[in-house]
Formats: sequence, structure tokens, C-alpha cells
Amino acid sequence: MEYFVQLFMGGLTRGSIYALIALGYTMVYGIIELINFAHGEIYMIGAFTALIIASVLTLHGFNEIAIFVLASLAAVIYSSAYGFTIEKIAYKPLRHAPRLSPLISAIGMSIFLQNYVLLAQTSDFLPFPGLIPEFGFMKKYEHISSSAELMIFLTTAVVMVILTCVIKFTKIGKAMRATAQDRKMAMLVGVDINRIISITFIIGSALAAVGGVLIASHIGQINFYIGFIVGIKAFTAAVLGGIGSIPGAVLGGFILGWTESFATGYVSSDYEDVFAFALLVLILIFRPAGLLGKSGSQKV
Amino acid sequence: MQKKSEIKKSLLVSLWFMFLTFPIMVIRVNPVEKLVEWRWRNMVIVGVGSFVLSFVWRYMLRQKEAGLKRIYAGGRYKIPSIQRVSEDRRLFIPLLAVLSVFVVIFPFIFSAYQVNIMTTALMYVVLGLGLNIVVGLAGLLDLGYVAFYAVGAYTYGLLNHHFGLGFWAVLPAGAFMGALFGILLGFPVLRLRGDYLAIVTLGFGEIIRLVLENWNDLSFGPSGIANIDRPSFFGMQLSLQSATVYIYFLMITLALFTVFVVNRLQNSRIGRAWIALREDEIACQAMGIDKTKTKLSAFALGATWAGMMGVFFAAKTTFINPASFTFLESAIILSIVVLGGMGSIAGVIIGAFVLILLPEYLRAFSDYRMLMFGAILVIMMVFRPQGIISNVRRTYKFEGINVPGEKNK
Amino acid sequence: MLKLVNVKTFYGNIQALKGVDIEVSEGEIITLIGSNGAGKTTTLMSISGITSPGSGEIFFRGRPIHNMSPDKIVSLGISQVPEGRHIFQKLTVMENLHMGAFLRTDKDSISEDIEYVFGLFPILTERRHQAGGTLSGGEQQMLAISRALMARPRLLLLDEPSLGLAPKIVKQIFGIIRKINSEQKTTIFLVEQNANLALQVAHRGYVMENGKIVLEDSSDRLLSNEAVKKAYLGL
Amino acid sequence: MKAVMEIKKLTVDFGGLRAVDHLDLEVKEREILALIGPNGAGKTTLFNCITGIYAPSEGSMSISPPGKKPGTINGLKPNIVTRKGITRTFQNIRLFPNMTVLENVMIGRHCRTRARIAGAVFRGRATVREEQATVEYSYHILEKTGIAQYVNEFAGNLPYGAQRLLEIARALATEPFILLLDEPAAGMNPQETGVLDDLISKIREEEKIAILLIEHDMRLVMSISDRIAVMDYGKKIAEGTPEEIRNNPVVIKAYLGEEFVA
Amino acid sequence: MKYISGRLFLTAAVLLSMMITISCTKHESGSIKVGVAGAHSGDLASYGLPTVKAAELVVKDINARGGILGRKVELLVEDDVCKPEVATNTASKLLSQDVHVVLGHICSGATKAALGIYKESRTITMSPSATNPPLTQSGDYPNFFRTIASDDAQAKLEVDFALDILKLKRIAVLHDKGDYGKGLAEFARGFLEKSGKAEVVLYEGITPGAVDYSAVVQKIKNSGAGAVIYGGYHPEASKLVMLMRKKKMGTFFISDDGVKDVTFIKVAGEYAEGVYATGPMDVSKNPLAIAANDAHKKTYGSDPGAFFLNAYAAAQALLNAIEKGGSTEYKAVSNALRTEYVDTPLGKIKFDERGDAIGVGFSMYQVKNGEYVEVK
Repeated sequence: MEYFVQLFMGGLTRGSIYALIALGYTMVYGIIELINFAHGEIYMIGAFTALIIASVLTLHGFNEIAIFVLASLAAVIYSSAYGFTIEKIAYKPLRHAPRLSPLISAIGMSIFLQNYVLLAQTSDFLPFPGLIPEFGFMKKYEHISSSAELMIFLTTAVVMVILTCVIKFTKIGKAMRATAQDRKMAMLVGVDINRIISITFIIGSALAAVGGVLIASHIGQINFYIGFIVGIKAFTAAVLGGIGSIPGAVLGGFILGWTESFATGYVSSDYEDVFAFALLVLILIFRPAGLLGKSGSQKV
Repeated sequence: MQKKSEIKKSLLVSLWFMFLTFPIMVIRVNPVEKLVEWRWRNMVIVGVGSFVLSFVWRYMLRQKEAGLKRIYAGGRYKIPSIQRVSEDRRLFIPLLAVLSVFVVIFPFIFSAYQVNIMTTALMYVVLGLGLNIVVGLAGLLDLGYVAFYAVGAYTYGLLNHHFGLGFWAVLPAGAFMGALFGILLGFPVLRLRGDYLAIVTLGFGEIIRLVLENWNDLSFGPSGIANIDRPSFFGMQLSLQSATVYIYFLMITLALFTVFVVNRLQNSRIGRAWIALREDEIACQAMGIDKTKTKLSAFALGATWAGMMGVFFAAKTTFINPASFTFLESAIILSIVVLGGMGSIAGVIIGAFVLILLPEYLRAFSDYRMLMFGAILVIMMVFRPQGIISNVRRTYKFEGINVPGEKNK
Repeated sequence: MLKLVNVKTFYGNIQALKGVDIEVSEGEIITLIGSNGAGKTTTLMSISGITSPGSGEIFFRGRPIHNMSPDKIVSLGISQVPEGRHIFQKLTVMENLHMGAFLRTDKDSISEDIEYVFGLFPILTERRHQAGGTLSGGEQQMLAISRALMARPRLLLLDEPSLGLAPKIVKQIFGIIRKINSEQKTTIFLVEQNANLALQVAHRGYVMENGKIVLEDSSDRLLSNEAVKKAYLGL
Repeated sequence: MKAVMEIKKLTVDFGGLRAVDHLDLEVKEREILALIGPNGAGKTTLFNCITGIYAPSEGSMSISPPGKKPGTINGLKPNIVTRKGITRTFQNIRLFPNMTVLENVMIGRHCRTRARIAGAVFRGRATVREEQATVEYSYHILEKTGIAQYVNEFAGNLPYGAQRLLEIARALATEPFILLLDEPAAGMNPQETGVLDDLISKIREEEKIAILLIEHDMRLVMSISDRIAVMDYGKKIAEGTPEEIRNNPVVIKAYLGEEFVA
Repeated sequence: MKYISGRLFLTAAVLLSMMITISCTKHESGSIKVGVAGAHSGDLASYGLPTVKAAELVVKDINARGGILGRKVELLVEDDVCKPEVATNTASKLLSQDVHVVLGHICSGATKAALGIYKESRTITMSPSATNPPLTQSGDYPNFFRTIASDDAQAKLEVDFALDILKLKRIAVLHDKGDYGKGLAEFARGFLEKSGKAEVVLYEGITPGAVDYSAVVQKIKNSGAGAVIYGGYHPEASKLVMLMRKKKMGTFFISDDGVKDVTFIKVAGEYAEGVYATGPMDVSKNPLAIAANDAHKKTYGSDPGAFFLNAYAAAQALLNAIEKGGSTEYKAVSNALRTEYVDTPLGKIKFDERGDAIGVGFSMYQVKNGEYVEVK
């Protein structure tokens, strides 16, 4: 039983990260129907920025809390800035292009960003400082879950709630939903859709940065390639939950996290990724719109 | 006035990029050694570079828009030069002759290395043409194409390793295995819509690679299969030098064969159905086209070519392991199709040559190779999304009831 | 109030508008009739800034608007009810109405206006918490008009409000259009297939063929024009 | 006259929504039957159901093509339904815009031809002959529908009215015995509608097929239909000759409105 | 074929002229050409570049002394990004430039792919880092030599250490699914099973780049293993170790020379304490090694990277063999390699029949106070 709980908690941590990144995919897909392949790279850049800022601050003798806050802040700001810029360069000029073009552009962007960081920084793994503080009360439960794991889950939960509220109740959120459903009509009621799309990218990227900082300080090292696999997994999670659906992305993230965790724990980690992808294929075959996606009957 | 605002715009862009690239480009940290390196020079480079590039970028965007407007104003598309040339026999035949001569003497005037590179490029031509059936003609985005390539390669690798079967015996088997996997994987997923199909094929591609990596008993795992036989020449094993030339000509033949088949296919009943399916699925079904079967045929046919090239790949490198069949490989093949111009045979050929040969010859910039590769993809999509050669599909020109205009002889 | 001067718009590789001149005065209902593909919808989309005109000028109350973004144009007081209604399917009726008032910040008068449109279309009151997509065709058209009114437009562009509706509902909607014009003094630019109906409510009419205005006159005279009768009224 | 298609108690549900509700309908040989009713009444859903795009939740649809064995079309895939001889046009034109007019019609011939991959590659005698026949047949149909002058144009570049006609031509190429037309006159001016009117009558006469028609243009409906069925909220509320329908109080209340009587 | 036309031809013409210019850059004959192949760009460059530097240092020395056999030595450096399919092109490019011997390749997979080509042109190839056992043990490649011991030797050492020194009964074997790591793990499992002294309670691959390894770590904990034998490189190893220690697991961690790297200690920090790793025998006292390291520092301003000394030794061995053999002929060189001892930073070495260096082996190290210290 304890083993089960341990695996469950591990899956929760992993799932939280997938969920945070999947949100970016799902929001962008919802609004411009684009698989933003470069999203994983945003996550990586967030982690790198946090590492760089944290290292500089450490040298200048800041205290730990200040480093954690400032580094995370920098990660969020820079990731958002990258997300914003990428959209302007690689996707905006392609608004009216055939569907495949922005996807190729996104793949290109992903490759570009990986190599940009590789060349500007290094190909080696860099140790990432454990920015997440240890909680005293967690000592008792250490055999089940660590402070960092708890922190990751809590942050994800809080971010989720905030995001849901933003989408549901604010004007921006309403405009985002309207743009997602009918872009032309949104323009006709006065929504500046370029701004809304930019905001979507910024929010999605900020979430990815949060994910990047959390998981990097939990795992303790990063390199330029960490975004790729995680990106694909997070995308899988988004599709699993029903792409375009915010709760879907979260659910998809957790399901994927648990699948991998339990598959590793009870079967074998050899086929960890195979399980993840097999799950994706199965879901799509039997529920093509994902778990929470609505399979809107095709209009004829 | 205009100039001033342009300069201001570029200045803003330049400032923005200096800000954006600041942590990654300027600071290099080495947390291991607790070192921080400040590279302010990079900031200057980024600033100046983005200032200049932003002019170029806007100029090109304007050019593109102007180009579009010209087309609209003219009311018709400019006939691409390629089509004009291919229709003008006086120009076309000599060109073809020169090209053929060049192709034939190529391996005798250049080093084995050049021949090798050319063979590789030709392999990608064929892979591109195969994927073009799936993506360009039938409009199915396949991100796991490399899986079928792997299937072909392992078919040969394993049959050769265990039973000593030769290249020629396995070539059809590889093609068959490709088709078989295409059907097996295609059957359940082809009813999915565009992006979902893309992601599922990506998943399948990864699954195949992961299975090859982990199932040691079958595939020898990550250490791969070595010492695979090269193609034999009427039962003789050739020396390395002549084998290179031999493989080159083999590849030329295969490429010609592929061009021939794809060309015939796209101007046939089946090809029409693929194109129609890409345009409108519902209307297609209402016109009596079996969606699943037609899609499956495209998918399986594409896979057949990948399987065949897999066999060829194994025979050429004589060593295979799962690392050769990653997603990046699929992305490269897809890029060839898109860069060249989806649905266009000539485009795919040129796309393959550009994407495979250029990086090979730009080895001096090897560090920047992948960076450029990524940038090229983005830039192409932004400024010339129809590819180098836009699809100049030959349409049926009806010229009268007694001379049915099927002029593709 | 609204003036189109030699507007040319390209759509895909087809020139949809080949030099259109239209003038609308304050408080009028004008209609633009013509067969499908003549360029009527493109005219409205050019006014709203969705498709930018290739050349020519559009003025609204003296200001050039042909290079403005759609949201700017809405904020100046031009609302459009597009062809096919384009209700936000997953948003509720209330949310749809709030989207109509997207650029407004005056909370109190927004709720006043909601009451007003509920007064125009009482059926919407019952449906207020239903998702837009579950409404019937006629109700959606009512919602679409209400949504456009929520922006308090000076100029309301209506694209084929009768499309696909039962003759009964069409009559009701045209009644409301007249009412909006007389009560709110909203200028109305109506694009219609159903020329007969359109000319009955409008003060003036334009006839469009192949991207050009071929005829312009008062509604009465258009109704009795032989050419119009033959081509558009089917008499 | 004998019925070529019989629909009994047909019901289609979408989630909680009942789009078609226990509908009975009979299409007789060589008749023009019009289906009218307000938007959302389930007319197009009925078409989608007949042509196999949606599966009915309940009820049966059977056909008895002239000269062939009768049978059911319940749950058949769209392409099979077409092969059995029921074909359609779409409310919002669904041509293949980047294919030529001729190619569009040739797609309609797909289900009546048989060349396969091998045939396409080797291009044997039979294949070449079949292609030739396809081209000729398609051109013939274009002539019949009066749009042969566009033969080499891209379908997307055609004027609107011609696109509508091309859809009909493409449908005819599949050699149907029932042709379903979904608002063929939508967006046409009275002149074009007149042409369409003639064409529909001509098709019925020359091709000897039944036509089931959804249309809002009452003038067209009243002038060419043999019978009219009226749908509202998924149910058939009336059926009869144009004269009967025009004066049916239920129809007037639900659809036509008082004014129409006058 | 009608489709091929104008622009294609133009492209072809441009390419043709490009190739002519490139193929014209032939080197003047007379010099001894040593090909250096390996990953010099991309993510594995850090394994390949030190070899280039080692070769440059050795050649600089030798040319300064007037070359060998009266001929200058020239280096031809080619990148294979560690990909088999690229490696074959790299190999044929080197051969078309008439190299006499090749130093490389770096990765086992690329080496295997390239060897097929070198073998047929009878070109001696010596890798400083390809540890895959069949490269030498299969006997397929008589032209192949290496200055690093093969994986099975490491695995044997690890297993013996766990069984005999630590006296463990339950052992978990993990790998990173890679060529190197998985190969090693396979050997380790084989040796463990053959010994019958301990049970392999877990045998699994982990996925490099995965977000989190806690599931695997829990599994290790749950299996009750006394030690983990890990085949793979240091990034994943440090993640595993850190997670294990954070979860208060005292399980021994025994790994290979992919982990015996200072970066591992620096990354894992305090968590690295007590980790065992096999690595090449300690040569830090060897004066030649000290000299080589100093030369690197002097020339490039930094500490040498992975496989630097192996590469240095390989370069010396190759050139020494040419000198002793008196020619660049295949027979002469391979004979000299097998018979003549040469003094290198790795010690006095020559090569056995299969091509493995005699006198090159592994020792066990343990992290103590932030440093790898040889055990015993």
C-alpha cells in the first residue's frame, strides 16, 4: 500500500509538470489551432533563465528566498517574452496559410531554439540549485513524498485555479473563449485578436516557465534538450484530455503522470514512453476528441 | 518621415532583442565551477544584427504582400518557370540530355565521398517522394514516417543477420513489410482528423523506435546490427570503391522508378481520389469514394517506399541501430516535402538536395548547421509557404470529345 | 455618415470589389441587393475592417477608417451582424450579449441595454443562461442582432438577416429592424438576397453586380424599376 | 407509381437533441418531392442520415432501385450509399476548388470505375480505355448541365451559380436513381433560379430519376414539385401537393406565415 | 521525368561547381595523413573534441621534431555527430582524401558503421573511447584498435566489487537504454547470474530526459536491493543518486566510467559522497600524463575533457607504429602496433591480437570529500 501511495505521489508530481506545460499547448491550440511545437523549448528557456539568474544572484550573496523569488520571476518574464516573440515571428505571418505551414514553422522554431541555447550556453548538463525550500512538517512524510514534490503539486493546483478563474470570469478570459470559438466574430465585436493571441502565448509560456523552474529544482539539472521530450509528453497529455480544454489538459497531465509512474512501478520502466504513447493512441481511437473534448458533430 | 518611423521601429526591435537574449546570450554561468562570464560583446552583436535584420524582414514581408497583390491584380497565377520549361520541348530535351550525362559520369569524376553524399541525397529524394504521397497528395500529416523506414531497415538487418538473405531478396520483403505496417498502423488511426493523426503517427513512430531499443532479443537493442551485406552485383560482392558507384547507380534507378510511379499515380483515378480527399472529405464520401480505403492506400504506399529505402539504408551503411530513426529524421523528411513544395515532384527533389547537400557542404559552419536548419524552416514558411516549387499539378486539359486530353505520355 | 469611395478589394485570387461607391446618411436604412457572389458581404467586411481594401477609401463621419483595425472600427460605432449569425456557440446568451459590449466600460448602462434587447426579443430572456449553440435559427438571429446592439452602434450592418429562416420569423425580424431604426435612430445598412423584403423596409437601395454598383435609387423607384423587377424580384 | 425509397419511423438523436423524430417518407419513381420547413427542422439531418453520414438512432430506410434488388441502406457507409444510387449536393457548396471542373465530375465517376494502383502504374489498355470513357462521360454531363464552357477552369474560380450547377453535374456522374438536392437555389438570383428550375425538370425527364429537394425558395418549390413534405422540429407536419400545402393551416402557422396566403 | 527542369538544373549546376571547388582542395602528397573522426558538433561534441585536441598536441610535438620517416604529419578532422549514417560518409570522405590511419570514431555505433568502410580499404583505425566489446572480440575488424578497455571488463569489475568486497546478495541493475549503458548492464547482469552469489532483483532501463525518476527510485527501494549497478552517463546517474539520497536511501551506487567524471560530483554535490565508479587506471602519477595535461592547459587554457589521455595515447601509438613499421602500409603498421611497446600517458602499451590495448584496464573509485579516490 505504501508503495502504491509513493507511486501515486510520484505520478502526481510528474503529472503536475505535464499539466502545467499541457495548458500552454491546449490554450494555443484552442485559439489558433496550432500545435506549438516550440512550447517545450519555452519551458527549457524558462529553466535556463532561472539557472542563470540564480547563479548570478548567488555570487552576489543574496539569501535563498530572494533568489528563489527573483529567479522564478525572471524565468516567467523571459519565457513570456520568448513566447510572445515566437508568435510574432513564426506564427503571426502565417495566420492565413494552409494548416501545415505553421506546424512546420513551429518545428523549425523548436530546432532553432534548442540550438540557440546549445550554442550560447553549453551542451552539458548543468546542476540546478534546489530552489524549493524544505518544509519542516514534511519530515514525517518523507518516505512518501518530499517537500519539493508537495510544492510542485500545490503550485500547479493554485495556478490551475487562478487560470480557470481568469478564463471563466474576466473580460480577457471571455475574449479568449470568444476568439477560440469564432475569430472573425470576435473581431466584429471589437476584440483585438492579435492582442488576445499574444496574451494566450504569454500566459501559456509563463505556465511553462513555472513548470520549468519547479521540475529543474526538483531534479537538479538541466540541459538544452530537456524541452523536447517533455514537450511531446505534455502535448500528449493535452490531446489525452481533449485539446482546447483547460480542465482536460490538467486531467490529461495527471493521467499521463500516473500511467508512467504505475507502469514503471508495476511493470517496467523500459517501456515507460511506450505506455504513454500507447495510451494516447488508444484514447484517440476510442474517444477521438480526448477525454473531456467535445466531439462536435461535423457540420455538413 | 517614413524613413524615421522605419528606423524607430528597427530600433525598438533591436532593443527588444537585446533584452530578450540578455540572459542566454550575455551571461554564461558555470554553476559547477561557480563562474559567471559576461559577454557584453554578444549584446552588441544581437543589437546590431537585429537592427539590420528587422529591415530585411519587413522588406521581405512587403515584397511578399506586393507579390500577392500582383497575382490578384493580374487575376491569375504566374506560370512557374519550371512548368514553362517542361512544356517547351526545345529547352527541355537538351536540358534533360545534359542532366543525364552529368548523372552518368558523376561517379567517375568525383570522389567516393561525393558519390556517397549524392546517394544519401537521392535516398532522401525517394523518401520525400514517398512521404509526398501521404502528405502532399492525400493531405495526411504523418510525423512518424521514419517508423516505416526503420521497419524496412530492420527487415533487411535481421534477415541478413540470421538467414544471410541478400539485398535483392529482401528489397521486396522490406517494401512489403513497410506496407504491412502502414496498413496495421493506418487502419485504426486514419479516421482521425489532421492534427490528431499527426500526433498519433508521431506516437507510433516513437513506439517503434522504443521497441527496437528495448526488445533486445529481437533487435539487439541500442547496439544495433553490424556487418550487414552491401547489395551484390549478380551474386558478386563488390569492393568498396565499386560498391559505392554501384549503390549510386542503384539509387539513381530507384529514384527514377519512384518518380515514374508517383507521377503515374498522381495522374490516375486513385491519384484524383487522393487529391479530392485532401480537398473535402465529406464531399468525397458523398461521391462514392471509400475514405478509409483510399487513405489507407496512400498511407500504405508511402510506407512501402519508406520500407524499401530502409532496406537500402541498411545495405548502404551496413550498420543500423535505433538512433537513426528518431523524430528528427521524420521532421527532416517532412521538411523536404514542405520546403520543396507539397505535392510537387520536382519540388521534393530540389527540397531533398537543398536540405541534405547544403548542410553537408557547409560543414565549416557545422556548429550552426542545426540552427540554420531551424531558421530556414521558419523563414521558408513565412515567406514562401508554397515551397520552392509550388505545386504545378498537371490537370486534365479537355480539348475536344475525340481527343481526350489526357496528355501525359 | 458612411462613405465608400472607389473601394477595390481582393479576396483570394478573385477581385471581389471593383470600385464601389456608396454613401449612407445619418438615420437612414439603406439596402444593398444583388445576387450571391456579387460582393455584398465583401463590402460589409471591408467596412468592418476584416478584409482590408486593396485600394480606395472609406470614411465614417468624416474619418478615414480603411486602414483601421476591426476593433477600432467597432469602437467608432459600427457593428455588424454577419451572415450566418456567428453566435459564440459555447457562450451563454448573457455572455454573448456581454461580448457585444466588449469595448464598453460603463457597467450600469450595459445592464440597461441588456434589458432593452430583452424587451425587443422577449424569447431571449427565457434563454439567457442557455449556450448560444442550443438556440434555434430564429433565436440565434435575434441574439446576433441583440449582440450587435449591445455595442450601441451608430451604424448597424446587417448581412442577410433572413437567411434560412421561416417566412414567419423573417417578418418579425424585419419589424424589429424598422423599430430599431425609428426608436434608436440607428443608421442601418442592410444586405439582402430577398430584394423584395429589403426594399420594403429600406429608404434607399443600391444594386450590385460583379463587384460594382450598377444602380442606386430610392426604394420605391427600385421596386418599380423594370430591370430590377426582372433580375431580383422575379416578377 | 412505385416507391423507390421508403423511410419509416426514422429518428436521429444528437446527445439530448432529437433532430429527426419518427419520420415517415416515401419517394416515388421519377417524382420531384420537396422538403420544406424552418431552419433546424431536421431537413439536412435527414439528408445526412439517408446518405450515411449520420447513423439513425431508430427506424428504417429501404430502397428499391429500378431494375435492381431492393434492400436497406441503414448504417451503410456514405460511399456505399452512393454506389447504390443515392447521391446528393450540399447546402454550402462542397466542390474540390483546386481541381478543374472536368476533374470534379470525374471524381463523381469514381464509384463507377475500377482502375487500381497497379493499373495506374502500368497503365494497361483497360485503364487507358476507362480513363477515356470517364473523360467523355464527364464532358457529356457538363454539356447536359450547361456548364461545358468551364471545362478546364478550376472549380473554385467559377461564378457562384455555375458552382451550384457543377455540384449537380458531379452528383449526376455517379448515375443515381435518387438525387438529393440541398437548397440548390440558395444564393441564386431569380434568373439563375429559372435556369435551375428548367434543369431539374430536364434531369427528371431525361435521366428518369427521382429528386428529393430541400428548398426555401417557395416559388421554385411550388412550381416544380409534384409533392411537398413539411418538417418542423424533426417531425413531418404535412405532406401533399403544392396546392394542398399552400392552404394547409398547420403549415401556414409553423412556416409560411399569414402573409403567404395572400 | 518531364518535371525535372530549369531550376533543378540550375541547382545541379551550382552544386556541381561547389563540388569541384571542394574536391580540388587535395593535399600535397608526402605528408602522413591522420584522420580524426568523431562528434565535433552537437550535443555529444564534448566527448569528441578532446580527441581533436589530443591529436593536435601530439602532432605538433612530432612535427616540431621533424615529423616521422622524414614526413610531416597532417590532421584531417571530420565530424560524424555520433550518428552511424553520417559516420559512413565521414569515413568515405576521409578515405577519398587518402588518409593513412584514422583516430576515431568516438561513439561505438558510429565506429561500427564506419569500420565496415575502413576495413575494406585496409585502413588502421584506433578509437580512444569506443568500448563496445564486439568491436574487438568479434574478430570482424582486424584493422581496429583501441586504447580503452571494453565494457565487459568494467562490468566484471563492478560485479566482483559488489559481490566480493561489499558482499551483497540483492542487486538492482539499471541502464539508460543507450548503446553503452545497456551493453554494460547486460554484461553486469550476465556476470551476476553466472556467479550465483547474488540475485538480480531489478533490471530496467530509464529514459534519459524524462521529467522525473521517482517511480524508478521507489521501485529500487521496494525491491530491497543493497546496491544499484548503473550503466550510463553521469547526468542520469546524478539525478538517480540525488533522488535516492533525498529519499533517505542508503543503497550503494556502483557505476561506470561514464559517471567517473568530475562533473558528476559537482552536479550531485554532497549527494555524490560514497558513490562507486569504475574508471581507467589511475595515471595521475604518470609523468607523461602530467605533461600531456599541462600541455593542454598551456595551449587551450583549460583542463582537458573526456578521453583526452586515451586519445593522446592512441595518437602516439599510431604514429609510433608508422615510424617503427617504417611505412604507412597496413601490414607494417598493424604489426608494429601488436609488437612494439610505446610510452604513453596510459603507461607502456601495445595491442593484443584482437586490438585491445594491453596494460589498459579499470580500477574502482569512490567519491570521498568531493573527489574520486581509488579504492585500495
